[in-house]
Amino acid sequence: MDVLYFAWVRERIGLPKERIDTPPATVMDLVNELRAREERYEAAFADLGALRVAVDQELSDFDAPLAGAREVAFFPPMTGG
Amino acid sequence: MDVLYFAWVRERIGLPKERIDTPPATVMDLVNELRAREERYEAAFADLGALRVAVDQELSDFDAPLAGAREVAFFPPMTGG
Amino acid sequence: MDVRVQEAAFDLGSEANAFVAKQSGMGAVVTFTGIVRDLDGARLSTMEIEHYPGMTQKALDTIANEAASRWNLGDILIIHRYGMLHPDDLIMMVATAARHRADAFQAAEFLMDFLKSRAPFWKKEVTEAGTDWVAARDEDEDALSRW
Amino acid sequence: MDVRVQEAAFDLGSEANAFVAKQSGMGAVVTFTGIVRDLDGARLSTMEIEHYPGMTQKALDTIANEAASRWNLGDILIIHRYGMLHPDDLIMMVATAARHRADAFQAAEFLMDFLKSRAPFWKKEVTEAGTDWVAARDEDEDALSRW
Repeated sequence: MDVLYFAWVRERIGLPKERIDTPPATVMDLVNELRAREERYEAAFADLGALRVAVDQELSDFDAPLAGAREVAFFPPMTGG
Repeated sequence: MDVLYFAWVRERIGLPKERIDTPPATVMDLVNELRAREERYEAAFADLGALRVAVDQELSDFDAPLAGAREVAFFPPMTGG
Repeated sequence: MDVRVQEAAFDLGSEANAFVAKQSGMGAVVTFTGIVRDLDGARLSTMEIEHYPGMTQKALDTIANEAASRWNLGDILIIHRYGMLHPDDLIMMVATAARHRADAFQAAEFLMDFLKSRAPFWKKEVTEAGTDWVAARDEDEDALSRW
Repeated sequence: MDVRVQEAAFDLGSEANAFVAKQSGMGAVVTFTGIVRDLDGARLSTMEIEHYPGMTQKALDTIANEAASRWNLGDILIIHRYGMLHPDDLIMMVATAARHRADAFQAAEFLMDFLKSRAPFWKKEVTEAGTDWVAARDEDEDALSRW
């Protein structure tokens, strides 16, 4: 599964994309797994209220299941227009 | 005082503009004076709900006074835009 | 602020670009364009727009000033034609510029609502079936009450 | 319906004229244009727009389809840029065509509200004072609740 980061999430973590070979059950499990890794992940995921998540390129929730998902993306609230 | 007619009011009365030498007290008095003249005026002023009036180029009411007015215009509801 | 009543055609693209180029610090520009359209059923050949020359410019200026006083705007443009028009001709346009989009949108809607029912223009449609003055729609008059 | 995500600049005037020329029987066209503006206080030198390439086109298509299902529209255009922009550059535009102006206005406002908060774009501003990601405004999120 690909995990993508955008905007300041990408900057804090320091990379735009990485692979996770065994996907956890839910988005929240993935977040916890990443947080446990290193300080920079902990910093990026410190305030989940300031984050949005997309599963397979559709906006989703932190409790969404990841079974069969090919791509998860984390980013701040969008500021288009 | 000039009296102006626009759109179907102009067409029914058959002229765009005429002069009235002694202006009546109010718009309504003017309407009654015109109505009394001829069938085509009566036809134009038959339904006052379907008419609008401007005094000196500002939208006004049928009970507005005409003292000092230089121009009165009658027309149907506007359809700009 | 720029308010023009004219018989001549205008070019939406040139006007929109010129309007944007004039602004400074405005993040949002809204335009509305009114176009002569064919009527349901009856083919329209011409639309004749009559106006009240002495009053039109003043009425439009008043409407534009009212919009400028109600919203935080950088600029307003109104162009309205009169005379003989044909299907697909542009009848009129408004443009508004503002720092924020809500002001630009609301001011443009306000301008259109008042222009429809408070500016002295009257439309006459010539179709295969005959000639008719366009009747004012109740919903256009009702639209004023929201402001 | 025409939805474009592009790095290249676009010309508002040409796009607006082409959009109007494509329509048939539509009496009302509304455009919204978003422009890079200088910030209060700090001079903006560049605005960098990041997006999520795989998702952006789909998200915009979804928003446009939703607008088309809610209002009686003839057509929709969305153009949104990404990459490095500068003050006075056009960021994006939407255009809507409808028989009646209320549909064209409401659909354009709906498109803008959803584009602001539901399309995967992020703006980063570089000023004299430093570099900052633009924060989403609560009022932009709140604007969605009216639809």
